[in-house]
Amino acid sequence: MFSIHYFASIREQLDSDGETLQASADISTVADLTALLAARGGAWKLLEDQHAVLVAVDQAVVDRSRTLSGNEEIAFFPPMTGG
Amino acid sequence: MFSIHYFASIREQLDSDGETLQASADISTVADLTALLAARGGAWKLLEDQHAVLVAVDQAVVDRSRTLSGNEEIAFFPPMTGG
Amino acid sequence: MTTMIRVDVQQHDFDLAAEYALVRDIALNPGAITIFSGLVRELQNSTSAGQSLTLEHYPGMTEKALQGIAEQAADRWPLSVCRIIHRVGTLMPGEQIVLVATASEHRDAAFDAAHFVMDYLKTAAPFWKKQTTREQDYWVESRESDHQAAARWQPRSNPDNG
Amino acid sequence: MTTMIRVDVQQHDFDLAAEYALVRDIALNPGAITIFSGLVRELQNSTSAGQSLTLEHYPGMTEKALQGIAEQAADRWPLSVCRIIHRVGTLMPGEQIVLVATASEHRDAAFDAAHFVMDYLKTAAPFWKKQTTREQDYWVESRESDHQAAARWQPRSNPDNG
Repeated sequence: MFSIHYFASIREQLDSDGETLQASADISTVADLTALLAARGGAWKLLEDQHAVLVAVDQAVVDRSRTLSGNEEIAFFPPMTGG
Repeated sequence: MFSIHYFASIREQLDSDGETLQASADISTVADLTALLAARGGAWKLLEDQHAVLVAVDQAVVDRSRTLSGNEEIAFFPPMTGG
Repeated sequence: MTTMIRVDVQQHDFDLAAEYALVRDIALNPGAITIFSGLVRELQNSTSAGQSLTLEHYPGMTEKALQGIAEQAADRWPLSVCRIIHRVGTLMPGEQIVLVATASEHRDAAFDAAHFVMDYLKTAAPFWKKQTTREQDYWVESRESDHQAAARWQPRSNPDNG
Repeated sequence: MTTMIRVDVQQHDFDLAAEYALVRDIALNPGAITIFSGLVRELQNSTSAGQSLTLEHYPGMTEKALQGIAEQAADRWPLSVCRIIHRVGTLMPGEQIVLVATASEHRDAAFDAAHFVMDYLKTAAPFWKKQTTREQDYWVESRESDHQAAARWQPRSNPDNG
């Protein structure tokens, strides 16, 4: 099971702060998971924009090539603007 | 009339915190004034060491070539160590 | 040397004076303490009435990210203390957002470490700012200059480190 | 922009919290405030009992020098406030010696200006430190590293400047 979170403008555009998603053999990397979500169409296609959307796995920012075992905490969010 | 001040280690080495000195035609630069003081011998010779002793005229650090009119406030002191 | 690291993410305001007193108290014989305070600016191109800034964050990851930034600073500079407080929630113009305090024997270390922490905070900790004005709400865009500011701390001799 | 400059040379201690409150109060819409506090270090190669540091200065010139350093900082960076306090007299280990506070819209300006002021203070303001230990008194030597620190702020494009 993936625990997925959406933050800030991504959360607003998707109108969702998160969901859980069943792991499957099709999902072996962050890119696979993102493609699955983007296939929903509409605002979900935004997630594939690597400049506009960062991905964290287990609370650390990762590349989209990062492999997944199936029970990670995943987050999608825009570039950070704190400080 | 020159009003002369000595500070910190210079003050201690000369055992004087200052003096007044009559202006004269012989003293047209800081270097002239310094030479006159150094001619007293002993610790006074230290004043000619340009690395160890800085000179301020009217409260601004100057080169020894700085010309004097005869009524300045002159100070001799070691490199500063504030902050 | 051992660095006392303490990070907090909180809604409530902080007391810079109390933080300074604490740093003085726990720092081992510090010669230099640098404190940076970031405040909410009032936008000049909008009426001041109704302005606010809302900081969203990623609970859990935020604390880890701040701890990680403080540890990087402690690895690079001889600090006895590295303190970070970052507020979240809705803040009014003039309110305090962020505090960074560093203590060291040396002023360069205290200055550089605090500057480094602020630059990294801007681009590597999961905070997002939403600006509210009387006319509209909008998410503050990430600025290229902030990424350049963080990048300048990367060691140039190691192109893999990035 | 107009910079509020205020410098003080004084025997008595300063209250960093009060200075911060004042800077926040008078700064025009500051985004960034940097405060540096310099403290008397305890020498480790001597018994702590009997240690003190005595700061001598050149009354009149000191205030001018601090004002000049603050004005140079205000010329180089967009500051709304530049505050300097430097103490003189005999101080114990742990006591505050110097405070520099800068306010700006931008964190880089606040950091760099405060760092610049500290570097110039060390080499261009007429203060001299005498260290007292149980065994001896001695004048603190000017350090080459402090001169290098001040020199790095010189514009490289103008070799006459400096």
